[in-house]
Amino acid sequence: FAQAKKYDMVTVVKITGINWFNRMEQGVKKFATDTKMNATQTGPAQADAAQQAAIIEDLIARRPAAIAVVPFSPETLEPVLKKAMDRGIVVVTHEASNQKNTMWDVEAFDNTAFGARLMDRLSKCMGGSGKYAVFVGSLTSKTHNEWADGGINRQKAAYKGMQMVATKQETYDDADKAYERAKEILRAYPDIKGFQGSASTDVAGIGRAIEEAGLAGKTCVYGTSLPSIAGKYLDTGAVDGIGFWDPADAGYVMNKVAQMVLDGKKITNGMNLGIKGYNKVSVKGKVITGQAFVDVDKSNYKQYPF
Amino acid sequence: MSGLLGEPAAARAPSSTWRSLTRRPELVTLLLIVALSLTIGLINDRFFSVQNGVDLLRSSIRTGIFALGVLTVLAAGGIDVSFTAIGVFALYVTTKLTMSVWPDAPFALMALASLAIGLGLGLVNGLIVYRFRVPSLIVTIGTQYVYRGALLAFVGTAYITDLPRAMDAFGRATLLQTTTADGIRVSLPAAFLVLVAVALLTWYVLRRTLLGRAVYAVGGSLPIAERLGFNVGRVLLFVFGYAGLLAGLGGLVHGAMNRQANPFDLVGSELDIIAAVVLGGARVTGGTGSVPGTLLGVVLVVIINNSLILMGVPSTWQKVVIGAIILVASGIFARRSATA
Amino acid sequence: MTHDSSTPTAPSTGEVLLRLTDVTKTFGGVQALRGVSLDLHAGEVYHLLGENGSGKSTLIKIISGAQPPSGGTITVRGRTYRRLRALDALEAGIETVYQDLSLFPNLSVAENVALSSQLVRGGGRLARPLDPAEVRRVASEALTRVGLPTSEDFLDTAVDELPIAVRQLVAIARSTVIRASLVIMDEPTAALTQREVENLIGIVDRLRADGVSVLFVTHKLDEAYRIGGNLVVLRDGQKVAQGRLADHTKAEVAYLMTGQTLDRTTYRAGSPQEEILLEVSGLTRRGAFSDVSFTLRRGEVLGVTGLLDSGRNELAHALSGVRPADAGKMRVGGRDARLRSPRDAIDLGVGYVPEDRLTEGLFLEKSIRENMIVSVLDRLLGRARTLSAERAERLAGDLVRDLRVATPNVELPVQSLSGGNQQRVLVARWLATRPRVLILHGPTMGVDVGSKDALYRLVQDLAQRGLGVLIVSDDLPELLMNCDRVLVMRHGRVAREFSVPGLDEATLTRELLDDRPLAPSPAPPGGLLAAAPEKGGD
Amino acid sequence: MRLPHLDPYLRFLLLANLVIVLFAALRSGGTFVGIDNLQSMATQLPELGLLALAVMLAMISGGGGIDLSVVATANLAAITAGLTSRALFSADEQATAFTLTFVAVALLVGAACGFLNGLLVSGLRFAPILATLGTLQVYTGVAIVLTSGTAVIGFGDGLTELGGGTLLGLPYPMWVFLIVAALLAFVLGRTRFGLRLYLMGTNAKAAHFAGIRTRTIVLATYTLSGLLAATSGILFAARANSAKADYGSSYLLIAILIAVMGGVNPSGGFGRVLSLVLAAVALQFVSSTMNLLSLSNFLKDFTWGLLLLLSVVLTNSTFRWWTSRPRKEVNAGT
Ligand SMILES: Nc1ncnc2c1ncn2[C@@H]1O[C@H](COP(=O)(O)OP(=O)(O)OP(=O)(O)O)[C@@H](O)[C@H]1O
Ligand SMILES: Nc1ncnc2c1ncn2[C@@H]1O[C@H](COP(=O)(O)OP(=O)(O)OP(=O)(O)O)[C@@H](O)[C@H]1O
Ligand SMILES: [Mg+2]
Ligand SMILES: [Mg+2]
Repeated sequence: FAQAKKYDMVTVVKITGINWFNRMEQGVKKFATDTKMNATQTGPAQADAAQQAAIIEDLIARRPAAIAVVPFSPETLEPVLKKAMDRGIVVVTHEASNQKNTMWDVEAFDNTAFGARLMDRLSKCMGGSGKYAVFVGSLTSKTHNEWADGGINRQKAAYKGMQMVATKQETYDDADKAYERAKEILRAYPDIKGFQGSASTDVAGIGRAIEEAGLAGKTCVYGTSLPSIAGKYLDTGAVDGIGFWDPADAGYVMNKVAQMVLDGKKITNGMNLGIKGYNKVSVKGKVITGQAFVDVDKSNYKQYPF
Repeated sequence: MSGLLGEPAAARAPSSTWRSLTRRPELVTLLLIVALSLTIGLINDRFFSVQNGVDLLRSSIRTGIFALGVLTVLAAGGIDVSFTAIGVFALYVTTKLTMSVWPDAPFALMALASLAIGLGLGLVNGLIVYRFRVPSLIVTIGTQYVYRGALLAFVGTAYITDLPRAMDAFGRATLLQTTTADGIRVSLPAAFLVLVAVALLTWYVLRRTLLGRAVYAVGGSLPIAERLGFNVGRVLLFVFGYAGLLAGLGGLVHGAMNRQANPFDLVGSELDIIAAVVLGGARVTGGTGSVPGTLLGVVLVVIINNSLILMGVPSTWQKVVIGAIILVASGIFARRSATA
Repeated sequence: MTHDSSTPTAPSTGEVLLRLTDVTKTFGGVQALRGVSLDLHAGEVYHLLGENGSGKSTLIKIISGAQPPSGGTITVRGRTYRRLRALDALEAGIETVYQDLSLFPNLSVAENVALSSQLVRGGGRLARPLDPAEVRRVASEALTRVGLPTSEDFLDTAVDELPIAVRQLVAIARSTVIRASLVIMDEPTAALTQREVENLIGIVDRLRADGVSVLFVTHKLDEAYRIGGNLVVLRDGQKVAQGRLADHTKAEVAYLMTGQTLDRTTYRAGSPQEEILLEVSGLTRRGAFSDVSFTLRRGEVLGVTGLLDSGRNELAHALSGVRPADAGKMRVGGRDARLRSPRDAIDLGVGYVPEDRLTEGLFLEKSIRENMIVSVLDRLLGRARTLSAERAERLAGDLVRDLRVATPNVELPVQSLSGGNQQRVLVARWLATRPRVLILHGPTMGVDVGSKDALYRLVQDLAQRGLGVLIVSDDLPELLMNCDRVLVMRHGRVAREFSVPGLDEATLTRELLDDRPLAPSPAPPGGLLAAAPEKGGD
Repeated sequence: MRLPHLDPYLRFLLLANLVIVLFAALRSGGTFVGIDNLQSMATQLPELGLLALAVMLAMISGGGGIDLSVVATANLAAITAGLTSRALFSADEQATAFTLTFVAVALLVGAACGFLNGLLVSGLRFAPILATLGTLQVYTGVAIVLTSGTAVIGFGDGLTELGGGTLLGLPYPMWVFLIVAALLAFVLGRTRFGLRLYLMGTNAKAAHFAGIRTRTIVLATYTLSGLLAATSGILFAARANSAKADYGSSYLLIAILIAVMGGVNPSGGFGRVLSLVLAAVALQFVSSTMNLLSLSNFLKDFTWGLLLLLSVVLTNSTFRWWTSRPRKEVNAGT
């Protein structure tokens, strides 16, 4: 079937409609325009692994040439992705470096390194000492916990003057919950100096709490987020910096990798996939890792209009 | 003919404490709050600080507004699980509309739009429930899916973080403000006034108008209310409309305080809010519940949800602890109604 | 005792208050009313009589606006309606004390009494302020009229905390709030005992003196005669007679209602055998009854009566396992029995037909068949221990035939039956358990003369077949006609035991109302208001 | 066997299914009725269907009966089963022992969870909505404590086969669902327990007076609910070859939606397995149609809600629709 020029390629995201994946869809669309492939994006209406699996089940019946997936929970998708591959569908994943049933997994960067990088910035801002707290979207989210642990481990290794308070707090990917948790941290540890967030909504909630408490200048807040979500808190200084990777690029690269597989092309260590951050990817097993870190702060976030 | 009630009325009273707890279930809630606070305070004395008190009040605002709507529906013997969808619908549509039409619109106008949307969607609930005589749980599950589905499929999915000016200002406005010894600014938002106003209004309507008593009458027995000449259709339209109205308001206040209009918000929290109302003494079977009780129930739930870090509960255990506290609280309520 | 009221001598010349013209009502295929025309005059008392299912309640619902008629018109004070809304009726001064009382269980006494008058005052408009002080004032006035207390505490008590007799009076109080022109009472005495009935009659007299009309629905002919006035008889949805009650003998009225002559004065035929089926000694439940002892023999019919607070209801519940006793002994069929639940009672052969068939007895939305077989499922097993549909149908069919339940199909919901037939379904359920001892609690409440007759024959037949029957009732003629012995309870104790032959109603009544303390004076179990709410049978 | 009586719900659901299938088949150019899609649907439906059956049982039992803890129960059952079996056996080398242990432990845990719900509701008289909301939190919490939120993975060939294999062209999960549904229909329709449950749901007080041991029935019903939820959990695990505390978190409301769309009366006493199955099928059809036609999943939610509203509008229900009992309210017990 490799002769077919115009492939049917579907990207399945964790949840449809949120800013992050809306941005990813722009990348998918750009890929479609660039390559004239029939590339589309879909995803469940609720953040639930079960619903994502159901969508992939249904997709298999449609027999697209390739499925690119951002798994909500990689483990739970193994069987259904295996089924897809058994039916000859090309499977590419993202944010799932431990996925077994995939042909290629595309990572914008190494998650542990990304977490450590956020910690480096946090530590620098805090002057290497003081109390800090760590938030994750949920304890069941693998990537969030990898970032969080990457940061925590880096602190333990390199910044002995810093001290984490409480345990990793769950915010259910909800800015309001993050706000409540941050407020409670402020009550329990009034001398808190830093926060590291994981869900894109975390820093928005933390920033709001910090701003209200009038602590923008006295605390440091870093986390994964998007400029569109964190921008106004970056402006006021309540949030000091965020890190992310461009979901559009990731969407583009996933589809591109899938197309290469369909076209029978090889992917090798050090290869240039033609997108910034993926110019010199490292390939280890099935995992393709780029260096697509984007670190922004007040000064430059406006360059990323998403 | 006076022999019938020979015993003076005061001669009864099997146990007056239980009786008063039966008549005033909000006392149970109050006791629970006191007990829980003492426990938490023992573990961490920061619980008894101005900062904590103000924060808890602030956290009660949104839940409180929604809960008062839920109370009205429960009192009439219905249940509403669509109010969160109504709230987020009103919030998002109002914000999006304002941003595209008149970003400088006064907040009052936005509030009016939100209230109107909430009222409209609530009335749809009431209309279906009454016209087709369907249990309200069924109808409102359906409308929750319809309202949320319509919002996300036809209106939009992107967060709006750039809010209309007046809305942003309202979200930041504070009522009173102090700074703690640790240099942390503590403030009670102006939105608290909204909760106070809504609580007073709801109290007045439920306690001091015929409509309010009709709500409880319908909750006691709908067929009897009908037979005695109460316009049951109006009552049902009122309760669902009012719940929708408050949901619309609650949604907007939530958005303003949260400084973003996120169409994925709120839905999913309806059971927690209903639980707060029930822990405030309203029964799911209808005909009971009061405004003070509901507010206390909200405070109870807010304390449960916002004291785990103070208590030092590790996050893996937080759900277990929350569940256990809910069970203990419901257990005390169950004992109360068993003796009622 | 004889309350020879000031019966007007001539048919009233008062204005026509309410006129029904050719009113019909159909429910699906059932013709409940077939063209009833009727005039009610001001200041008169009417008794609406008729068999179960003859259309009495339906007629009342149409007059009070609870249901629209299918045809015909209603004229109230010169205005003619095709359909009278509940509010129209109230505004026209038609007040109804429904058979089910129609009180709001969750609202306070004061609100129950005063709310509808507030509604009427505002013409049905709900959006109007309500002054709690005004509500209390209005309620207090009405409560005084029926002899209930007006203390703050009582006004604030939720109705579901009250015993049934007090509720009945609260409902009556409500009907006196508005200056009514017509008060309708659907079996208002069903839950009342002798003493409260006297009270009610007093109220009726005063209403009549005030020029208010009263329309009674009742199955108790004796009471109708005590009150006097006019009668209206329905049969099969048609009015078959109207006139002065005094012009008809009881037998004639019974004939008008049923089309048959029923002139039995006593049903008791057989006599008890030696064998003791049930032996109760020292049975006690704190706060309800104490030290109750008696025996029931094979083939015997034993009556138990008492005022509402006498402990008779609680005794019935203890004997049937619904709410077990705390102390004392029960022996069934010669063996010690500990009843902890109705199931235990059934297993021992004790059956209990509860007093309130609607909430304690029937599954209204479920079929007649299911209602009949529920307590004997263990006997209806077919292959693989599943329920045999065939056996169930056969049993239900037999029972419907034996008890002459008027229904075309056992699969219909029980709520499609009239009250008397519903009662038969319930009795059928218990007969199916093949009890040795059958406890009938208020067995003919709301049951018409014809059905009563059938039921009494059945009781005698059962005794003949060797059952022991215990009738707990406040219908004294019923006890006198059916029993061998009658126990009178007072203050939670058996005050006196009578042998029926030679006993008359007056003696029984005296014993019932006797206020002298009993010999070994027990702590009184509290007044009417102290009785535990009727709920929570666990 | 008597033919099922065509009540309004059945009529509506049959019609709805027909319309959806015709629409989907035409619009998808036949893919909808292709074997792949049919199998895909038949794999997805059972998990939700079983959860809906569990909710239905609690609802039938009356007194505001509902089980909000079904999804939490399913996950806790799968997680404990996974942890236990992995501790005892190797998933790959002792597949049979592993699978049997897994199923046994899952069912046991499910029954225990259900039993606890039943105890709270019947013995301690908790309002079911509060009791199961509390246990929902506790069960999910315990699952998180046990796993720190991570997935338990690798359940071996036995379970994978159960999740992905077919027999006579029908996926195993569907077989499980059909058999369980048939058993349940049998229990509800033909046994003493079933009749007692329906009667108790209609009027608990009358049931007590009629000699039904209502507490036992409530206890048994919630336990059965837990068992059904655990069965669903086994299917979760088999299909995902893993178990996780947050799996199917959106399923609770959907399960309730299916139950009420299938004509289960939340006030108790009414509800039929067949209607519920048809409701589940209808929702599955809608969902798969949307996916096949690349329509938004929000539109799917919208359509589900609309379908439910349509079902209540078009079927003139005969049951109690408001909380109060129709007559003699003043006498009504708790
Ligand atoms: N809502 C209804 N649906 C169907 N049939 C009804 C309905 N209401 C009344 N009926 C039928 O109409 C007839 C008259 O009933 P009605 O209740 O008026 O009798 P009744 O004289 O009050 O009897 P009872 O003495 O038992 O109270 C009965 O056959 C009854 O079954
Ligand atoms: N919706 C209904 N469908 C079918 N039957 C009904 C319905 N509503 C009432 N019925 C039945 O119709 C009859 C008339 O009802 P009603 O309320 O008048 O009771 P009733 O006959 O007065 O009872 P009682 O004998 O206790 O006086 C009753 O038998 C009742 O069960
Ligand atoms: Mg800062
Ligand atoms: Mg009647």
